[in-house]
Amino acid sequence: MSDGLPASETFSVRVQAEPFDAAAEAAALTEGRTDIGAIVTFTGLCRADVKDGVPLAALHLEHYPGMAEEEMRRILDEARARWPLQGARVVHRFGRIVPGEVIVLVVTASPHRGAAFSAAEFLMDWLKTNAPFWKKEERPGRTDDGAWVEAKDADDTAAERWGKALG
Amino acid sequence: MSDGLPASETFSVRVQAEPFDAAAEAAALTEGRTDIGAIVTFTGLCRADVKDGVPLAALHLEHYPGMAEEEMRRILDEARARWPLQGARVVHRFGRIVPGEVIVLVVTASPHRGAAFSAAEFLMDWLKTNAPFWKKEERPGRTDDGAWVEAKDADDTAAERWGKALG
Amino acid sequence: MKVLYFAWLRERVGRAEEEIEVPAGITTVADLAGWLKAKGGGHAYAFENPAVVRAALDRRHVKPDAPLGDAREIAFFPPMTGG
Amino acid sequence: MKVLYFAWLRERVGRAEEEIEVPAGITTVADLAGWLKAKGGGHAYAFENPAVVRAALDRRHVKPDAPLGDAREIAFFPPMTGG
Repeated sequence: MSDGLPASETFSVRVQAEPFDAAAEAAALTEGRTDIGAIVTFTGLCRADVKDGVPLAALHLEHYPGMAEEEMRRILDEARARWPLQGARVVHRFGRIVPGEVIVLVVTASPHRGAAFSAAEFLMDWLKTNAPFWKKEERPGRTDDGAWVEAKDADDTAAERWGKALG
Repeated sequence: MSDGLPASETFSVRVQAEPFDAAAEAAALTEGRTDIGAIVTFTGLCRADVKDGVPLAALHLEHYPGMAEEEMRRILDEARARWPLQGARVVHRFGRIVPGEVIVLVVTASPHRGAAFSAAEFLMDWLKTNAPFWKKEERPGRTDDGAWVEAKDADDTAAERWGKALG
Repeated sequence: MKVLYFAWLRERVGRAEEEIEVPAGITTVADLAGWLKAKGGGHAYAFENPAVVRAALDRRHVKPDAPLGDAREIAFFPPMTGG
Repeated sequence: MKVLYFAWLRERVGRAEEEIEVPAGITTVADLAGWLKAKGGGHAYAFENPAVVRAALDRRHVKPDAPLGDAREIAFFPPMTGG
């Protein structure tokens, strides 16, 4: 799962602590193929934001092992049922992640750009609200409960655009 | 413009005959930064489709030198006016392109995923309808006018979603 | 039944998991959350506002009124913030 | 004035560009397209269906009723198919 070389399955989900190379993941999906017209890649990164004058040192991503992969697979299956995808990949990290590092990657491949865009956005919206991951902020001098990132209403709204809830 | 290493300007457009490394372009945009939350990359590829039993050998991309860059810059400026982008890059090739090769690349970077997705899709929709490029298909035994790719109504509809026309 | 806690629920309860014997009369997810809350201490603190607690039964998201049935694992956690 | 042709308009006209003297009375893009069409031959073939011909004046997209003004370059081409 994490030997550094992305596997070449056409549709895959992966959860890992190690950083990964987003470009290599996208390349693995399309290597040697001439039937793909559009690839959309989304990369979600840890931002160095400042709150009350205190900079973020890192994010700690907690996840529900087992369910995380299963839920990501269900979300991917739902995307495949909705759009004509030729391949897709979802990778989500857990553990300590510092600003500038990748947290999540979604890649979709389709003959047509509209499907690739919609599927990638759908996957991200649903990952945000349904994949069992929780972010805690590490800032110098703060370790209370308030350090857990609160879910945004905007994320629920984004997910609801796509109709019926998955779970 | 085409020495193999993507330049590091924050917002840039480029037209070139040479193939390019989509991953390196995206990486150049974000290298060393910790303020970016979301990166969306769109890659449009030449597909090996078959028409009337005859496979595509290549696409020939004709463009309007000078205006192509200017129009791409106008489209990019329009995207920047609409969404809070931290960086963006558009690269479009011309000349002979064989199946499996990249034709166009759009990369957008933003603090938030919605803006990155919308801007990338907007850029692609507008490139399709407004950037002065024309595709001609090379298929064994066909060199008539019919080999020029016809514009799709779907592309106009996609571009019109974004409101007022640019040009 | 195995009960798992994540994020601040885990911190408030003071443990990541525990084995419980589901008492007679506790048939839904909401029933179980209420029963856990009634234990007091960290449990009461974790479940003080049941409206913000989500649950999964055998690794699938469920609503509070979902029957526990013969599930072997239940997890409680706040709204997800991954991605 | 410099006139450029692209894609199948270029092929039909038989050349990529030409210099013309805009006659008096020809004031809009549509006027000029009609005047070029009236030249016959490849030009007539290129402009046989004016509705599918697009134009740019000094490298900016324009509508058929746009005045030529003092533009130095006009281009005619079919709907774009890049991207």
